[in-house]
Amino acid sequence: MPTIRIQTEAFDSGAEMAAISRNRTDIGAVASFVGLARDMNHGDDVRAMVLEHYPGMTEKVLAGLVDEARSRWALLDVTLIHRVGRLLPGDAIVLVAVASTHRGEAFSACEFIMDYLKTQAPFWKKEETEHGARWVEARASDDTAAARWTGS
Amino acid sequence: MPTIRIQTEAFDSGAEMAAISRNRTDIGAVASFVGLARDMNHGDDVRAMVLEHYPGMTEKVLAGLVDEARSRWALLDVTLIHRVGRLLPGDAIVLVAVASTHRGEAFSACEFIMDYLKTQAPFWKKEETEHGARWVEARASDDTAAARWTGS
Amino acid sequence: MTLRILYFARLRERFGQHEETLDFAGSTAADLIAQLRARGGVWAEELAAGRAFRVAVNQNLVAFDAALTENAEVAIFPPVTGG
Amino acid sequence: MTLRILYFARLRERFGQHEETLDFAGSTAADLIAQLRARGGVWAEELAAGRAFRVAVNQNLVAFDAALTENAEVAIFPPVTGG
Repeated sequence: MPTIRIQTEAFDSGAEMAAISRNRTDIGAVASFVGLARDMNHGDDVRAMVLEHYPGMTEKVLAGLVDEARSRWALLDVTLIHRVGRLLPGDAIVLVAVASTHRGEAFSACEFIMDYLKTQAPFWKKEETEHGARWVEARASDDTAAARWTGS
Repeated sequence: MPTIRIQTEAFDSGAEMAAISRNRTDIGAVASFVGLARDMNHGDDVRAMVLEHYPGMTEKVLAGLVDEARSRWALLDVTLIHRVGRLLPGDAIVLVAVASTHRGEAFSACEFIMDYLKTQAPFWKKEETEHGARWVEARASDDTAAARWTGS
Repeated sequence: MTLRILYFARLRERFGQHEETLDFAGSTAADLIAQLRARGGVWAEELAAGRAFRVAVNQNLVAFDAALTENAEVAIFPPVTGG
Repeated sequence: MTLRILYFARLRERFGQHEETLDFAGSTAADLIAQLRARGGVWAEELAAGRAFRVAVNQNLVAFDAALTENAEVAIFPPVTGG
């Protein structure tokens, strides 16, 4: 039932979010997150970014994250889409939408999936800036965010 | 800059969520929540619901919630739409979409606005069930959720 | 003082009115509730101690010890259930 | 044993290759890292102690003491930065 896609094509985040509850009357809450490519990072103009991934492992990790979220919370549906390849500022990189009966589960599961995706899923970003191309470094705050979900 | 609307007309939650980041390249994160009318509550079929509100105070409370969220977190934009009047199962009742540079602020602000809206904004739901109409009772879990944001 | 009183949702239905203008000799929201409760019947029942209801003065939620002022708009309603 | 080794992102670029097949006489991921580091140059630099990189065996993230097995697919890459 969950939708998981890794794709080079752009996606319409509004349409994807609306689709999760279309023709259903049992969903009370949809929490969603869209991560977008920005035109600025660490003070430099970013003209584009290239997202590399590890085909095979990526699919496995994302499916595992969604399964883990479904085992922790009572979810009615999950959509997870991640782009790879070359993206321009303003493009949606990732979408996570979680449907549930009540909002608490939907919010928690959505944030959990994003936190784990950020630290576990084998994607890497390379930014093209005015000073040349550079690989984005992992942020310590992402490890901190993911650590919230362990041992609770 | 924030969009706040109270309306009897249905709204397109996907289109509203997509609109918040359209033609912008400075937004890195959009967290959003959609609350929907369900066909079932406390074990009874719900055929429709009517949302009553307190015109004047509602606008004031929602604007205050959004201002408070903007003072707590660095937000780039907020959209808050709440329907009133008669709704059918599957209809979107409320949409909160929050745009920010990073995801932490967007998630926190979105959840904060929903938690406070649930306990502070003067809306009341009346459900039409097979056993007649009944006013929805406030949930203690909503007070608990709102209390998380005080004293932190 | 003169007050404009508004009722919403279940209280509006039970009291059979949405709005009334009232002559009020007390000073706080609690005094007003006591005056309304003294009407007996559904008023005494819905506004009994221990029943959950909220009071807003001039569209701000207040505690029951809040002072009321001339021409205030006072709203009395059940705990809210939107969203 | 024979291993298939994959490199991603910055490591792929620095090492100038995405994939290689390697004869390996050790037993753990740490042994493999030591063998690669012994090549010197960018290998010694990028895989130095204290540098942040991750190892996956057969597409699962592992700790450096994980045992490697015949024909395993071992991937070495920087901390991930998707989303």
